[in-house]
Amino acid sequence: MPGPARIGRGLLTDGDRPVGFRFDGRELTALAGDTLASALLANGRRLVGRSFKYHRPRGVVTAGPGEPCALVDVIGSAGREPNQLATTLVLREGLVAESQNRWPSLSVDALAINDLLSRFLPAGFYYKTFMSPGWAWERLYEPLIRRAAGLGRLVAPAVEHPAPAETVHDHADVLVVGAGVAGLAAAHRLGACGLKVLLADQDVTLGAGALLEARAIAWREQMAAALARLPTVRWLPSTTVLGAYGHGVFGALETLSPEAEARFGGLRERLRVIRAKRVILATGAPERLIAFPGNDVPGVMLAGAALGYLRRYGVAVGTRPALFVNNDEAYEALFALHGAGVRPAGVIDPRPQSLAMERARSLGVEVHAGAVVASVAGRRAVRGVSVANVGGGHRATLRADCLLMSGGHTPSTALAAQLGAPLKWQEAIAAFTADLAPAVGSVAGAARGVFGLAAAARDGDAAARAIATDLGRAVNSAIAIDLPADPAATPLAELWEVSAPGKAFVDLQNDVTTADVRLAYREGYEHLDHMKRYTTHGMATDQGRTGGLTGAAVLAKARGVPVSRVGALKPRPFAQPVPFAALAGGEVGEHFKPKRRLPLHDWHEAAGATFVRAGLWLRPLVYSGSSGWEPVLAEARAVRSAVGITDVSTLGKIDVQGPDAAKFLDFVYANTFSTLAVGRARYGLMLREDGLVFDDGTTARLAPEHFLVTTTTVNSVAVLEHLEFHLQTVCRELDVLVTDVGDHWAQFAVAGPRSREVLERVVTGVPLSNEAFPFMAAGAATIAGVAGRLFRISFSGELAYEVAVPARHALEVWSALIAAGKPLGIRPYGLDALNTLRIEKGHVTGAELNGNTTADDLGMGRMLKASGDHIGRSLARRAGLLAPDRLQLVGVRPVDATRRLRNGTQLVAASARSTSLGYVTSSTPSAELPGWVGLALVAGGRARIGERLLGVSPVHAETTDIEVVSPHHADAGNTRVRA
Amino acid sequence: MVIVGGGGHGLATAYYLATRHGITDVAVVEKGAIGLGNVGRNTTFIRSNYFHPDNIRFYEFSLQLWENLERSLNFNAMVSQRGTLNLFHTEAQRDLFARRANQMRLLGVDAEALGRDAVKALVPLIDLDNGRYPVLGGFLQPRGGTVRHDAVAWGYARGASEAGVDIIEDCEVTGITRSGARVTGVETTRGSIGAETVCLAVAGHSSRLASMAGVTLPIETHVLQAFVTEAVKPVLDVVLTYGPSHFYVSQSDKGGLVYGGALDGYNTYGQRGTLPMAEELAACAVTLMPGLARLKVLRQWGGVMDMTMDGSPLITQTPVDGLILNGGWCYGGFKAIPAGGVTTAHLIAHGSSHPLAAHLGLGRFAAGRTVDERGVGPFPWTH
Amino acid sequence: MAIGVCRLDLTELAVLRGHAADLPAVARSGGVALPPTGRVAVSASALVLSVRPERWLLLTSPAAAGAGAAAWSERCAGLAAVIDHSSGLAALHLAGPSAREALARGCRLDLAMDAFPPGHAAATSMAQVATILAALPSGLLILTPASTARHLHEWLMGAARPFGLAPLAEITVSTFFGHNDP
Amino acid sequence: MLRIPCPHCGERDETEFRYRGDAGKARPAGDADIAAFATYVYERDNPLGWHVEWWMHVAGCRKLLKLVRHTLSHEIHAVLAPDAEPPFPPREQGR
Repeated sequence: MPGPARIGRGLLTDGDRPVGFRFDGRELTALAGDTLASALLANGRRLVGRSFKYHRPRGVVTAGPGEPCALVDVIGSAGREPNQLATTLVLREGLVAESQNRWPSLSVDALAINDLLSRFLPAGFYYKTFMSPGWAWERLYEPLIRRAAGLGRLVAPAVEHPAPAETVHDHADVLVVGAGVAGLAAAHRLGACGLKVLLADQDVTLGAGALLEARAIAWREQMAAALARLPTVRWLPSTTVLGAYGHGVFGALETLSPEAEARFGGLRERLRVIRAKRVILATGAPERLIAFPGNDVPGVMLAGAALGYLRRYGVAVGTRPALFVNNDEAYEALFALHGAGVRPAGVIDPRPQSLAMERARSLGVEVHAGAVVASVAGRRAVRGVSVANVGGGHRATLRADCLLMSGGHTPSTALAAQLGAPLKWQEAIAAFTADLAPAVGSVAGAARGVFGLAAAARDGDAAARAIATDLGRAVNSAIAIDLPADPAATPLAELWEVSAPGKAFVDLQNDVTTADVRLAYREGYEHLDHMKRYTTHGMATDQGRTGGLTGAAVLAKARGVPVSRVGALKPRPFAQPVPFAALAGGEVGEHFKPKRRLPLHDWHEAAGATFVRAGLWLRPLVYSGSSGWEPVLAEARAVRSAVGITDVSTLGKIDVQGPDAAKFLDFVYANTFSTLAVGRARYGLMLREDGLVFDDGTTARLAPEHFLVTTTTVNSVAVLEHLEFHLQTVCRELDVLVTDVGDHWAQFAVAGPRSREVLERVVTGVPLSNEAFPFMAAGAATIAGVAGRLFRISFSGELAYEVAVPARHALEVWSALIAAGKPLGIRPYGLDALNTLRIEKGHVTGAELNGNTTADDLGMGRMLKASGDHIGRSLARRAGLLAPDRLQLVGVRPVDATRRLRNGTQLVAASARSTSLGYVTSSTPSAELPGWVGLALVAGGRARIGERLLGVSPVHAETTDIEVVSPHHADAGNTRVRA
Repeated sequence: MVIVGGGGHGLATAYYLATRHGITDVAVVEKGAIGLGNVGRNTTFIRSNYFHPDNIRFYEFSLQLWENLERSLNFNAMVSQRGTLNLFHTEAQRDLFARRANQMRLLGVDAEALGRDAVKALVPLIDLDNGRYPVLGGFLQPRGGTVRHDAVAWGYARGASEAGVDIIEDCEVTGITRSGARVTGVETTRGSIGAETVCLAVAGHSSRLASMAGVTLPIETHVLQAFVTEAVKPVLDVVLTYGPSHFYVSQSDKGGLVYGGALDGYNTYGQRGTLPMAEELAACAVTLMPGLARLKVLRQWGGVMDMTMDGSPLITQTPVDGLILNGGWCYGGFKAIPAGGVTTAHLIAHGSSHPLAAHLGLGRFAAGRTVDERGVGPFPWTH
Repeated sequence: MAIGVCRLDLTELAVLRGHAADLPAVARSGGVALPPTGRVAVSASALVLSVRPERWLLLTSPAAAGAGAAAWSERCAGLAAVIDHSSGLAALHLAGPSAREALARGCRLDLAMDAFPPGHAAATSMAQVATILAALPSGLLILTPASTARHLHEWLMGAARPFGLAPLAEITVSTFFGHNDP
Repeated sequence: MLRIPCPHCGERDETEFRYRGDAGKARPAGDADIAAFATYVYERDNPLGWHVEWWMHVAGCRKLLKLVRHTLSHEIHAVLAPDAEPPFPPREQGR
């Protein structure tokens, strides 16, 4: 049996499989099935960490997920992972762990001087101290505090690819949280009724309390076997329900076993999103500490933890344990250790008498009734305890090497509280419980204060029966789930703290003492939430599970009110700290958001395109790998001088059909569409109801009752929703159907003076002369043999066509266009060149359609229809939207053509340099004119055309003389598009 | 006079009324305990990087007040000007940030453009080339940072109390009394209080309180979630924002990473978090900083935000004489506490807007002079 | 499990106001039956599914561009809008006992056999992408917008890997025709 | 997380829907004055309690639904067609 403290067989350990691990550089051996905590205890290691503030030596306190002290850094392929709970970390061969928050070593910690300074470091010390001299907080104190912050150290791994992660969606009739006796009984009953059950438990095994009491072992095994036979019950081991989110939704974290981890390619945890019609919260009642001086010395731990280490791992946490408890349940640890041959040092119990005390006496154990522990001898390990009478006065000194404490059990009410359940104070157990509304589910077993294994099982069964009936299932009363009867027990006596000199902790991780709580009260922080914030009580990784209520009780005492009046802290998710990786799931890094790819993505890639991420889309920016403007201008010049082709398939395309289609478009657009002839297209401007511009695009009338609306790439989703929303509300009486056809159509712009020649070589069935197919013509056409559509529209300002074909034919049509254009000098152009061309032409995009501009601001005020209702009509007429000093669209150019423009440059008058008159929205070196051209929004800008302003970009240390010009830098007469 | 709401703005308003205007006949009534609303549950950032010149001036005024706060309050609110770094991942974002930074600099406010190398040097955890949305650079406001939020409420409460203001806890306002178009006082769970002036500073509950006086506001109440991780040794020395998911994060002095993101997207008074948001923000965090993958998230919570229709706050008189509103803070109320207090106190004391808050009146909506930083229009859940 | 890529044409019929009662007969004349919302119907030449009220997607073997839609446009003139999605949606077919378990890694719907048996159809989002699911006797058919099809496919491969993944196969949609609902 | 029972698709996660705001307001007639439109566009009752609101099932049937939802408990009292009158007020519940 590896480890000197291993005294027997554990239920979870495999005595035939030793496992080697390393702690603080020491090679140690334990057994398969051990946790790091049980492995350290088996090896006689008591000291496992240092506390947060005072750097006091700390040991293992619990045997489960509520552990406040035994936190370690684990070093492995995932880097250095801080704050791992030794009490739940299942040991694996070769595990490397290090204690944390100590320097230079665990046994000699330089910062332990904080403990001696603690008279000057009470709770809330930040707010009142560290203030003088004035500069010192930021330059001296704060850096010092920050360096001392935190417990563990996070070091990222040196791997390139993120570890696998996944989120699984689950559905059940009933979620049973907790696989202790109540949960087991409930799951069994529900499964027997044919209900779909998820049984989630944070432990690696079924049973919880049943594991700990010998008389329940057989029952547990029967139950486990029965559950395995029920096809609708699924047990999720090592799964913590993190939070209850309402509407039957729960989040849970499943930690994978080594076998499952291997199968899922190294997956360590998975997040489960569980949806259930009802929930049974059988979450148990963790044991709580008692605040007495020295209750943090390594070797002081919860009594139930000692029982757990013995039963689960065969480890005796000491050779001479003392027991300091106020309830009969906690004596089980003593009886079990005694039964395993460990001789207890004695029992200290504040109650005058109890049944368990009698039994201890009958075993020959020294019992101090009506007594408390006044102090603990030893610093890095318990050496003895000093026993005092309840009313004061020294009674005895016990030689002991560990002290098992229990201040009672505090039902886990977090999930119930998150579901809105009010908390009720239960005098008998000195704790709060909560009940759920029947439509939500119920709380069962110790979680609602029902102690005793048989009683809890009956309670779980009753809860399950009620839910099964509620869900319309017949309940078979023949199923028996009875356990051996619970032994009689004497009720607990409330005991929260022992008043005696020395630090008595209520929050072991955050180093909050009873004195801190009283200080907070004296300073005026008497609300529980204020005390928590002032002292940080309950805010550590264990969320106050062992001492939260104890701290509240100390505050209650200071205030002179019952604990029930002080209340409880609002328990927020998560029930257990969750790694970012597990919450994030698999859609991270490259897959953080879906990538929308063009139908010709592969072609663009092969052609050497640099892609830009535009929302979800990947779009060719320029067909060159090199940066700089030259390749962009070469593409743009091809369009200006000959012909170019660009992929505009990202534009939103919405099919609008129905008898009222024209009427509908008249309402959603600020300009008129009912007058548009079939076979024609028109530029349209959509406003929001507040009168500002929402989106623009070209809409074509394909048939009397059939339109195709195009939207900007970035607004395609929003415009579709906007149309659908209005069709189902304000326009409900209209007979119109709108359908997204964005992905169906690949669309290419062929632009440039020679574009007609290109089209003439591939388009059949449509004469392309200027007369037959003039500017803004639209219609069906056959392109390279593919049935598609042709539009004579232009964003570049050149003679241009847009070709639309079903995306599966994109490559053949695109290739045919390029082949046809080759003799004419066609070249593909990307988004950058497109942008250059449209800026030269004075066309707007998102930089100008920025949600704060009106149609008039953009120079399109005359487009608004004179009569008839449309979205945004009324509020567009507000005074503020008509003011003459509004920012209006203009063109800008540097006076010195060798200077560049920069987007975001502010424009000011030379005489008032701190007053912004506007800013540059878009800019580019021109393909047509010498130097740079840009667009800007300038206060009263149209009236300033011809003026000079200063362009200032202080973040680039640039100042440029700017000339305000018309936004139409190229072809102001608009003759090319009509050529 | 009565100030409803013992949060940051209510307490600051009371403090400045007493200390700057000598008005001490003030009662702050709070339905629970002071400082437990949004001031006690936010992510504590301070900054003055805005687009609108009027907003820059207002928030810069606030930032300057923060810089001198511990002196004036004799209480260390742990103001930490570690810098606010806005990352950009598209050129469009870069242009917007540049425009904003230049506007700030015109007004004498600090702002700097950082290249990729400088970003990486400042935040070594960042994966600049994260595959989906590579970081192209950042804009830094060096004087931005964090403040210890609880200390703000406590400091102002102490200051106001010492100056003679009454702070009444566990006192919920159940009605606002009027005589014609004039406010006459409030009814509370602890009795009626007569007052010539009633100031509402109740954040997410602004609509509810205003409706007691028959006033409907351009406000919807939405939840904003926040998260904190376990404490670790320092890994992040700046307040960081990253566009996708509106992710923002900083590391507290105690060692926990405090972070959050966008609104849930529908109105609610429930101060709680949701799972989809927890997943989304974690994915964003791991995408931006893969080294955080094994860091553990401790808690999630929510605060209810008084979202206006243009995303900017309201420091304003209302249609009811004597009823003053300090609200509509959206999720930016914390950083504005000192300026909100000063300008609201000014409005109460002088009956006219403080010059720095003149653009924050209720009349701007009907007049078409909204202050819409992001240009998203009257859809508060998208601000 | 096996992931197959399907080649098919998709035509959407969307009823115009007041003609819901007329459309089934017209559909029958075109050889298909129109199932209620949330269901799939199989005929000799098409799968028809509906995930939106008064709208149906007809899945047929690939033809010349727009040919299927054009034929239906004629048939439905005045009764329904006819929209060609043949290039707009991509189709994947998942077969094998683990397919539903693998999909639970991204699909928020209950895909248990009793909750989503063959004959059922649903629109939802999966891996942040819009999807239409149809349960067929052979497995699950997934329709997804063409522009995000590669993203979804990559995601599916990842989700399926732990369950064993058969090599990619191309499947013709006609394989499914004529298999009536169980 | 809300689970919204869509009448066309069944119960779905809130992530499939897009919130579209207060459904208790009607757009004024087209010739109404600016003040009427300003009230319609900007003012909100924003109740703590039952709220009638629009949700669009964008990832499902794309239908607009009218929900009656409690803004504190998030209980959904009714899911209606856009033109249905809400059964209002539902039973009040505690705050």
